[in-house]
Amino acid sequence: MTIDLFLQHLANGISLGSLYALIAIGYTMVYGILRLINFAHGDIFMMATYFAFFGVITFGLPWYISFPIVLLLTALLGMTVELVAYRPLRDAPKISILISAIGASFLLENLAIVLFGGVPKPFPTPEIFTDVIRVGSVSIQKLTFYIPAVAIICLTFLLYLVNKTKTGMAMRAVSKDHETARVMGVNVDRIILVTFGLGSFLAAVGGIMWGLKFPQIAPLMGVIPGLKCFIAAVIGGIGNIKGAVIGGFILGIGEILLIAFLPNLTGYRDAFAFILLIVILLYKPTGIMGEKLTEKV
Amino acid sequence: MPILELNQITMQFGGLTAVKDFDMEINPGEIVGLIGPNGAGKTTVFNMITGVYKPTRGAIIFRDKDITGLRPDLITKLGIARTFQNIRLFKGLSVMENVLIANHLHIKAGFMEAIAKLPRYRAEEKAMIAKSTALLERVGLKDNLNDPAGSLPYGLQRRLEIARALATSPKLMLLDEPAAGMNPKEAEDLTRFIKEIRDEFDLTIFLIEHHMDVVMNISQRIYVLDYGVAIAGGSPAEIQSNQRVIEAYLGVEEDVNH
Amino acid sequence: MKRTTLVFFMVLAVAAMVLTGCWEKTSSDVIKIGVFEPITGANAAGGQLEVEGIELANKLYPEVLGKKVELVIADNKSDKVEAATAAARLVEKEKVTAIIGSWGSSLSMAAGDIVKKRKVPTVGASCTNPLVTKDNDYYFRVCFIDPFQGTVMANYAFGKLNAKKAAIIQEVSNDYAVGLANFFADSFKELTGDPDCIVAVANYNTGDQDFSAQLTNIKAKNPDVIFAPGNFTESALVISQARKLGITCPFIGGDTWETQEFLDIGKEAVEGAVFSTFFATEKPITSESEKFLAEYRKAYQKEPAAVTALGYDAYILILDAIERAGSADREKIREELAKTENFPGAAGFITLDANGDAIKNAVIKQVKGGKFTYLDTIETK
Amino acid sequence: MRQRDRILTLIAFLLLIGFIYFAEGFLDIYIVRVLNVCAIYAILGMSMNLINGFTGLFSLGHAGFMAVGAYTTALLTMSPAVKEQIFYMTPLIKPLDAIMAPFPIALILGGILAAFVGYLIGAPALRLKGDYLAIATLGFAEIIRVIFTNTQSITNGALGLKGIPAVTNLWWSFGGMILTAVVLLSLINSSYGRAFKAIREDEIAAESMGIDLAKHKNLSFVTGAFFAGIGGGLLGNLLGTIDPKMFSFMFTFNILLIIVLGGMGSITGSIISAFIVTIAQEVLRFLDETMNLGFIVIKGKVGMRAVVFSALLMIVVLFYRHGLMGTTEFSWERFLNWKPPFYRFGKGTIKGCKNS
Repeated sequence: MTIDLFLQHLANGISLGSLYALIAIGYTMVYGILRLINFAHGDIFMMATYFAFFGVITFGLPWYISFPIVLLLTALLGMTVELVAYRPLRDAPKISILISAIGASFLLENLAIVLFGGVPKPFPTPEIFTDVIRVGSVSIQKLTFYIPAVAIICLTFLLYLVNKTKTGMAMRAVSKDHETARVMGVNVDRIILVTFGLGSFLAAVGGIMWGLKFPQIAPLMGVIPGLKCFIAAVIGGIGNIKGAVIGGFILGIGEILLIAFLPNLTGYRDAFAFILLIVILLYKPTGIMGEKLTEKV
Repeated sequence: MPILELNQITMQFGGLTAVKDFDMEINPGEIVGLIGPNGAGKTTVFNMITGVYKPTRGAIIFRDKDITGLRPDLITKLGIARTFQNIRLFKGLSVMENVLIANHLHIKAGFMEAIAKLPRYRAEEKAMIAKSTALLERVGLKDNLNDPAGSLPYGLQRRLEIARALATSPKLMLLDEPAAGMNPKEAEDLTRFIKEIRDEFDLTIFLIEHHMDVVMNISQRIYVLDYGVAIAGGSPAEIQSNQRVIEAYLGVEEDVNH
Repeated sequence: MKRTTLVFFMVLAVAAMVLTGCWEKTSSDVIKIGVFEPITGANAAGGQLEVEGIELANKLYPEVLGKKVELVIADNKSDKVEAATAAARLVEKEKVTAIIGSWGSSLSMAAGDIVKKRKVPTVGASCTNPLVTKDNDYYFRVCFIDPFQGTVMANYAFGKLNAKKAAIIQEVSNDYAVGLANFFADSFKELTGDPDCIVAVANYNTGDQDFSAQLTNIKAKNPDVIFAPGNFTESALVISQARKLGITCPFIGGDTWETQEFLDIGKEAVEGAVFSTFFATEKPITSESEKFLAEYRKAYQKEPAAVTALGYDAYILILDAIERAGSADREKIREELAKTENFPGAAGFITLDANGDAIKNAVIKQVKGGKFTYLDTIETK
Repeated sequence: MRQRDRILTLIAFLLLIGFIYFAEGFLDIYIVRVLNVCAIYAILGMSMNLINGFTGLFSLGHAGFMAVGAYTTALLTMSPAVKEQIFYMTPLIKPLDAIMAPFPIALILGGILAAFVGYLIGAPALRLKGDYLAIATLGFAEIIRVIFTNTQSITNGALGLKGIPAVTNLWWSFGGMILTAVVLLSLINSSYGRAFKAIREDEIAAESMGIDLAKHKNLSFVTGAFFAGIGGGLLGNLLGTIDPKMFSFMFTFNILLIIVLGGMGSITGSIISAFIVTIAQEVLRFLDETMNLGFIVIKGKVGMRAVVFSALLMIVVLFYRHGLMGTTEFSWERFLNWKPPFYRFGKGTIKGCKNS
């Protein structure tokens, strides 16, 4: 393998990894608070891309107006999911909540099929995002630089929010123990709602970036990114925001390098992500950055 | 020769030391108490003995066998049974099922035999039911055999938990705050009950208890833990007059007043 | 109490089912033709296009032997279990005379056993997998099969593009793509006489969106042409990502590309992409083609897809067979179908071979100026 | 009492045999097919319920076990001639291309292989809990699917298998269902079954009662996988064709819907709900079609049925968490004494009148 070729692969990997990282942040936040896999996260992400499609193509709004509206709408959608599917089951057995999460996910997917049709649609791609830059023989989309930048902005904003604000403090309290947080005067339901809003907001940011990079949207497009980004979040240590970013990069670059060095195994790409997940869960369930939790007896 | 021996056991969670260099021994047939303020590490000691936690350091010897870090189910099979501070019954299952489940560890019939209901399994099942019925009758639950365990009143749940532990045929029984939430009359009944089962089932008993009346009345010896460290050990009378123990408890009260 | 309510609703639901189940609506003055297509699920797009053609044909030719033809549409949901049940429903409950369908060869195969067992003549419109009609006297189709299409594209690459080295990027979880790729590789090796002429074979899965690694590998091998059979959605992304990586060689593919979405998603990147298909609107082959085109444009205000024309053909072929048989007897219709020779369909003349597969010419099309344009016709040998 | 129940069971059993005899001979292929699918889904539901409902292991890997069973049974029952025809691109490896086995043996081998795969997956994955277990088992099922797509010389990859002898009929599917129900009921009422339930109720307490968690979780998982494999084998030989795409997460979702609706922890509940869900899937086809009610035409919206089913799952979980049967089983006693809700309501009103 030549250096050029390797650099191209690396550029591809970083580009994909930063996208995974961006979406994994939202995943990990919701998990951190609720200790629950939000199966619907990938579908909220899918909905965001459709909102953007309607904003830009159907209503003809310029992207800089339509994208912020998309973010808000998606945050609202996320909160609705929390109100309808999760809040009523707060004290129910975990298995019920998981089933409800899966139900919510399938409901969103099927609703999208009914409302938007099963045929994939093109995603609007303003040129300032998709231009290609060539460095030697390595081609890089401008987007490849924007996505990590957006990820870093989101990361900084979140770290500030979680560590420096009152809401962030309440979030941390809720993530440790709902009961104690409640006793300390934290409105747990409100904090969870806000977290869902934020998580969905991030899903929308990820969705827009994803759409710009892979300009094709379909009702089931959220399933695989959803699972992969969950895997990225687990690798980094679920509940840990910085870990999610690291996990996203590891998964993205890992996938690309797998194909680069073992081209015969390209068909096993999705299996690779799951194998990585299982290995991490078995040998380092706390991930790279996560903290250990001991069950109380 | 002691039935249970703890040698310098230590338990650390991250940077936090829950129990430090704890030494203890219990002789067959004894009733031994473990007391200490909240968060002193008492339940952690139980969890180490029963294998829920693996001690960071130290050794646990039960009937001449090193059981340190063994899986909980294996330790139970060797003859240590326990109850839980916050009652962990199989709430959705019936009283009878709760006790039958505790018999399962002795089963000799295999999985396939059980499904096919072969004679050996049937005999075992019959014996299991007879033993459990007798046991439940003994602890005064014979009218509740088919009730869901979760629907029993609190006091009966405690008794059921003890019955369930007895069904594993233990040599050593660990009781975690058996009298919690009981009024003096109930606590007194319980004290008598524990002594009775000790004699009937030829048990050794190790218990954590906050009710001072109960623990002083029932125990032959008492250990006191404070911040994970053993600060005293001896007969109830010795403990009651021990200056450090009094301080430890007063300290707690100060904490509460804050 | 809650549970009782639930039970109550369930009982009501079951009662409703039984009632609707008993509702028979048979009458002898109609001939029923079953339409067995994926209206929902992953293959919905193709299924809907085919149904358009079938419905149009039904509108134009609503009667045969003086009886009204009624279409009974059964959704197979792009799912094998559902597909088999839907086929059984058409055969037994609706008592259809013949069946058209389905888009997606695996779904057609799920119906294969039932139509064979119950002796219902069935005509596939666009299912190209050879296994569909193999060993099944009741399954026919109005399209050519994968080997032919693979061979056509290999010929095109070798003959017209002068390609000596080809790379393949295929949708490995799609039977259609894998079939095409295999036959392409075989023919191309034969044509070039070079066993190493396929320089790279890369796989991806249905629903994948990132192909950068596979394409980077292919780029390093520097092929003259890239054969990329697969669904239009993934293919459009494959081509546009290849262009962004600086791959300039031509992309060639199969008939599934011919959808508006392929152009919308691929935009300028798919410009110049070449693929084989059944039918070109610019080159009406028969008088039927002209009629179909005019009526379709009038009804839908857009250009028809090839599969739409094939759906149309499947319908008129069945009607013709019924006409020739002179009765709605399934066995006689089957016999007449098997005899089909030079039948003028909208997508060309149809001759059915011993397997029940159509022998017909293939059309080569290219994307030019954001449109599919006719390039060439490849004759059958 | 027990005498009466036994007689009733015997009568029901004879009625069922009579019904199958009648159905195989006289009912049309469509109804027979729906009934076959019902029975097979009941087997799949019961086996998944053993793992999820009785042992409390939230496993989403069922489609993978079904795939293993379906492929094994199919490959063992297809004739060498058919295999040669189907594997026209990549030939089937030896000795699979020549081996054949009678259907029952192929079916059991399919179950055993699925159980073995269950063991391989369970040994590591069952150390995980809750949602981690869910996602890991989901991952394993996906891995199985990906492997089946890529190993063309064994599974024919994406092309799938065709021409599988359509042996499955109502005798096989209902026989399989009854056998599964009898075995699983016997299991859950045995000491091992009680141990499973103990694990579901409280893992830590179960372990403290001397139950070897790893062993019992594995037993449950492997048994569930075995019956899933049998169900898969029956399904493959009913359809006559299978491919890897069939065994996606969608399939597991359908089974999950069945066990949630029937009651997590009820074998008979799973059977009842398998029939309800499968028949409802058929009956609710009208949701996807345009309805003409004479005075008004309701435009059918394609995909509506799927929306209804996902909404149904959520409604059941949110409002009727215990499903139809909860953790109880069907009994003649309750069946005979069952009163429709409006009956109770009516009685209440009369009582109210008396009081006033």
